[in-house]
Amino acid sequence: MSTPALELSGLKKSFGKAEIIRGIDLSIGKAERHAIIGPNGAGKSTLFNLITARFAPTAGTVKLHGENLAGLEPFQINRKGLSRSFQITNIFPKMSVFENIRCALLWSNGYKYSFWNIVNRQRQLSEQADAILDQINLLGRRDLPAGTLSYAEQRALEIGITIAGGADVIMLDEPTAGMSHSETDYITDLIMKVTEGKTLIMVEHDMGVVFGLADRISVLVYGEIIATGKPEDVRGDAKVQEAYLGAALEEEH
Amino acid sequence: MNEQLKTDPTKPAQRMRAGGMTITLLPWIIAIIAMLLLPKIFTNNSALTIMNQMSITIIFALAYNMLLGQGGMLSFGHAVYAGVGGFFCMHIMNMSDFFAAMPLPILPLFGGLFGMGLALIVGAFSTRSAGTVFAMISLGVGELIAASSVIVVAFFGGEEGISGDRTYAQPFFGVEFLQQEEVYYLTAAWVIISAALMYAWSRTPVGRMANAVRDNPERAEFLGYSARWVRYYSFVASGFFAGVSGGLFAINYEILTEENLNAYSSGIILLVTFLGGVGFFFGPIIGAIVFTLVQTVLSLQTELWAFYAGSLFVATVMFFPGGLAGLIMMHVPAIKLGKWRLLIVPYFKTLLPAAIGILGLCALIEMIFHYRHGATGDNEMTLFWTTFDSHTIMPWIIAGAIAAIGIGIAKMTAPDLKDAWNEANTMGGQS
Amino acid sequence: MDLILVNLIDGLVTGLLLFMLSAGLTLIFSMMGVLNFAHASFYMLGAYFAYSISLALGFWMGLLIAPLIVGVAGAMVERYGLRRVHQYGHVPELIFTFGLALLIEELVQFIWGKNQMPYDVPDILNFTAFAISGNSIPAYKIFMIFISVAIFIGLLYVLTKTRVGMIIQAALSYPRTVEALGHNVPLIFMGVFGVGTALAGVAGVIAGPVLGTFPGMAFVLGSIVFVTIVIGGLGSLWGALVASLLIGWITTFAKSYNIEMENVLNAIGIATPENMDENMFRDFWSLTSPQIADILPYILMVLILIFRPAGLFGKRTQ
Amino acid sequence: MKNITKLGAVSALSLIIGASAAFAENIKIAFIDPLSGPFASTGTNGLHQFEFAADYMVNQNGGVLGGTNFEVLGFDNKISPKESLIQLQVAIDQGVRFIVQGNSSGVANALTEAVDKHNRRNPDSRVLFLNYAAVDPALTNDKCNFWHFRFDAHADMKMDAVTDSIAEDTSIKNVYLIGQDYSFGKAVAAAANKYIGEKRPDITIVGDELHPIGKVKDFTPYSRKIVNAETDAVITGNWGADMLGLGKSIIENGYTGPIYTYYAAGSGITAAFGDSGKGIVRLVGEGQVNPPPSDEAAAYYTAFKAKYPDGNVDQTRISNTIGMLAQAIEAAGTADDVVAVANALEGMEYDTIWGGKVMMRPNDHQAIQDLHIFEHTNEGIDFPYDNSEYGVRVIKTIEMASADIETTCEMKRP
Repeated sequence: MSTPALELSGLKKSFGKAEIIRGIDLSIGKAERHAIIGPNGAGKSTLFNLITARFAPTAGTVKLHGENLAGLEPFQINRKGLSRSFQITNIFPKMSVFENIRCALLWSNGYKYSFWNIVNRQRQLSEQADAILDQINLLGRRDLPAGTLSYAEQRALEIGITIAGGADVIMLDEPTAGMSHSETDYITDLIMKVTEGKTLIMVEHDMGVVFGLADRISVLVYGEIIATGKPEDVRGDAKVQEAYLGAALEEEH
Repeated sequence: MNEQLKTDPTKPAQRMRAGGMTITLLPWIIAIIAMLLLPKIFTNNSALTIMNQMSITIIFALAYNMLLGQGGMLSFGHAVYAGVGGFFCMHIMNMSDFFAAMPLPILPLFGGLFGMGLALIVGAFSTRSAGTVFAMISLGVGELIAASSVIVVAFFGGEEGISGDRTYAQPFFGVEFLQQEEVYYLTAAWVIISAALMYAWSRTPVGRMANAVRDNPERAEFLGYSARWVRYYSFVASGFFAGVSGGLFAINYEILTEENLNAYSSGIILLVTFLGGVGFFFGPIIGAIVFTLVQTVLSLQTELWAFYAGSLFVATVMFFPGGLAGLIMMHVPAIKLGKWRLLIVPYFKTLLPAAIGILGLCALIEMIFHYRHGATGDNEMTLFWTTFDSHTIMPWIIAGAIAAIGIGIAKMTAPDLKDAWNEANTMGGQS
Repeated sequence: MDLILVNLIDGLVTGLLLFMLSAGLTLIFSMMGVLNFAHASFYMLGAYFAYSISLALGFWMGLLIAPLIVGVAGAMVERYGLRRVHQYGHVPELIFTFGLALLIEELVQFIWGKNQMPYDVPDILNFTAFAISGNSIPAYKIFMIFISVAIFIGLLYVLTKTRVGMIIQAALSYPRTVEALGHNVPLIFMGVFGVGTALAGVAGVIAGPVLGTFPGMAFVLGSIVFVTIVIGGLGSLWGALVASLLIGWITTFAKSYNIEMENVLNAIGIATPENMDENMFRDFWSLTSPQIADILPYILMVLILIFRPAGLFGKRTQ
Repeated sequence: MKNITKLGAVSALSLIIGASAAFAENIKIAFIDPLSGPFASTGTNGLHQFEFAADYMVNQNGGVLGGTNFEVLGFDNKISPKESLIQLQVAIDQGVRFIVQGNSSGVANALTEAVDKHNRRNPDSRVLFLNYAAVDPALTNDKCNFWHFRFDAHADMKMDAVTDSIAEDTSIKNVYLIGQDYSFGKAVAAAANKYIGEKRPDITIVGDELHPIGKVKDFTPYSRKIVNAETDAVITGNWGADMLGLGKSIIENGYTGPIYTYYAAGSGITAAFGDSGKGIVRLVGEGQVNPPPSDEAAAYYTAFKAKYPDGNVDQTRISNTIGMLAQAIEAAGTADDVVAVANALEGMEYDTIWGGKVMMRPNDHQAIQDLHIFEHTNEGIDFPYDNSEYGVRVIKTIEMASADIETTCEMKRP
């Protein structure tokens, strides 16, 4: 078996006395679309933040393509090919939509901290950015300040920024949160399109999205994964039914 | 103000707001021609000196805006980079053999390098985070260097500073820089070069990422860029251009003192930059020009200049946070829509009375000041080319009436202006 | 030994005075996120108002009324100035207070002129309270200590025992939550700003007679107040107290004992170079502690920011 | 847009500068000193004294050269060397040929160098720099030049006078030196050490220290040291808020001996010291005001107070400056050729209304005059300061003080 794209082992995180993540072992293969679901407060976003080094884990390791990420800064992890989006929209609001994408392209195109290239002159860079804008259907909004976009458009832009760098592991944190049905469909299609051939890890509440997208699903409850497997297996899992789906249904009504 | 922008997003006007400025060479060519012609119009030395002062402030303010406007770093001690660059230039001026073999126009380059050197050291620990921590470290370091300037006499020359003579440099194509006009052209050339370089910097990958880090450092980190390194590069570049302005100061004034380093100068440059507008590349240029005029020319007219400058500044922050440049750029949508003509008459109706009213108010302030602090028996004062007795009631009534009527009319016509403004910024209708 | 005791008392007076300024500033900062650059200007206004009032009604009425006027002025500034600028973000807010500081200084010069005001210690307190081996401790200093401690206790009581204090404390840590709970946050802001500036006003009233009432008095104190709250940790009242006392004592002791750099360097094993006159660092070698006493807090601040950006007692860095 | 703004602004600028250049009749004297900011009170008061002196001594007596008047123009330098140089340029363009300045030796140093360079580079518009108060000895020593004249006694000369006074008082055994940490403060300390060592080797210098300039909030720790050192006399060159803060703190902490100062009068300081400084604060300076040395002096002071009720004549050398300039212009027969005026000033002996003579030493352009030690008091004060009942009264006079003080000046003449 080849090295998994992302491998978590014994991952734990405590804030003071509160143990939020209580030992997670998870292995996600290459080009797999993996969804993490679970009730509110289960620790999904915390798990994301642990993987991307936004928080330091209390114990355990995160391996990307077999390489231990311990002690690395977020930007170093990103350079290794892991990119993420955020639950709360996290874009550059004062810059134009085009600029948002272009910034996301700079590092992977090898520009690094250069101050001898004028970005406007790099035609290939602009073409790439426009191609991504086309992919996320924001070409028409190209020169607007990103902060003035609608919510769904901003979420789309966020996904665009996340994938632009060409990372092969993409992590999306609730990409459809707070969206209407039509917007959700639009985003789901978009995710489908842009993560073709890449490893996708997403946290999501909308079961429609989850079951439509994911190859495999993990269920996180109180900082522990109680089930991992194919969508239909998880759906049928009694533990999951009891711990999560029931609660979720109750919540909805 | 933003809510009034209802233009079509695809219009270039919007592109300008979002991306800064679209590149055209035209403004640069106009600037170069203007700078070449200005000394032909204003030939006296004082006008040249004041224009040189503007130029130096322009470079410094643009360098400062690399931090504040483009990088989101608020510095309370940036004068030290300009000052230290200038002090080194002055020491070079005093190294007779070396200086005699060096053409004067390259001296500011040394200022830049030493300014950059200091920024390399300080930036190593100050750019770790932006916000308050950066601001306070800059304040602390600024105070320390300013304080050491009076203690370390060997380098800073104490309170008297150190001085030199620019004319000892190697003549540059026969020019010895004896006259202000020659110095003017040297300074002007450096302004154009520095401004062009700083503009180009804002277009480079690291310059773009400076904006990204300013807006959202965390997101930038997840794009592969270390926010700290991006800030560091901006800081060092800003230190370089600040140093260049220090070098030009050394050439112009041939003396550097503690004032080139102190907190007051650091505060002033913040004021200048913000007044001009941090959101646009050319904002600091306007700020530098306006502030130099206020400080140097208005202070010839009234002792209360600092009071007016302070009021202007506070009013700018309160009502036009985009600064003077923002005020100008607000009109771009209307111009692009071809509807700016709609604004002329309402502007005339509102702004003219408002200006007259404010002048009336200033007259009242000047009269109070004269009444309280003028010499006994010396009741005559001259204001706006009119001489009158400040101890009689009539001028007070007139000034009060002008202020009240002017501002009153402006208040009455303000709603019309607002309507016209909305109309001019709305698409459609006849233009 | 006796001199140490005297210095402790002097440092305490300086420190407590600093605390009255920094307490208000740190409260304002933690509530509103605004570093109020004009804070020392309100201190100056306090001294000037008190002087003018004392001419007509005597020192004690000045002590009573001036802080109230300053507080109201502060609240007005918040209501009609800061609140407007608030929408543009923190940097414009900070720059607004910066401009306000300049404006207040000009205004003071416009109204009171540019000379130092003959604002004096009231006669009833103008005697020597006691002496420690020839060093007289003026009664006014004891009075200053008394007032500052009383204010500190009052502040502590309000913050920990009253409802308003609870809300403020909660707002220090969770500003958004407090707003979500339906409290009138703008009103709290205005109140905190008013009280904070009024505290600065009190400091001005009692410091004016001893430290001088002149247009530059705000500038002298302005940045050191920031240094204090940064060292103490932004938003921490205890931090402000500890840092104020620390700065008070450090500067007092540094001024009281002539420690020479040469001796310090020799003590740690660096020999004095020969040909001192030609040495690049000759000015550095001849430094004495009183020379640098008032810049020590800046050194301390930079070091703290490098190694512990949150300050001594702070939790938040931003 | 930028260029339009600039163009408009600069045309306004030349209009303003050009406007006053139209009246070329008067002899213009540019007063370049702080008129705004923290040092404005000293500057404004100085400007008033110059305006009054020009009016009272020259214009009301028919002017010079058969009817030409003096006109004093105020230029606000914000006590900044940079601004001073800009204003100098503006002044020269307005046709000014005489520059007066006094506050801050740093500014004086910048100006004297700039004037020297300007005169070298622009022989057509040469100017003279009449320094009425900047006392750094270097200005008439190492840094002297032909265009600079100093009408005040410099720091060393004043210290010579102070130490004369201390030397006479045999009860003084311990002297404490304290000053601001910059060139002037250091010069005062060095001179005090030198002269005390020469005149009274038995006196111990129990303290010799500098404090940061304009940064000290509370002088108590310094005062403690002064009191604890059993000091009999304090010498300080402090000025402004540092002077008042130090003086009040020393007195408040129980010191009762004399404090010898350079700048502890006028500008609100006299009023602020009030009763507490009585008999303690002493001052060295020229120009006797109390008791008035002559009827002319009394009349001058009275006329000044009538015009400026809030002002003080605390710099009598200002009237000497104007008087000597007028006399030099008369002697040279021109106000345009500043070399001739400078030559006339060199070696001039001038009878001042404040008693005695002022002699402008030719080899370094340093005025030699009577120096006095004054005492801050409310007894025998005809002309108090700051509209208080306190003023300064002469307690000792040194005639033609330090007339043969050495100078290192090597004057280059045009």
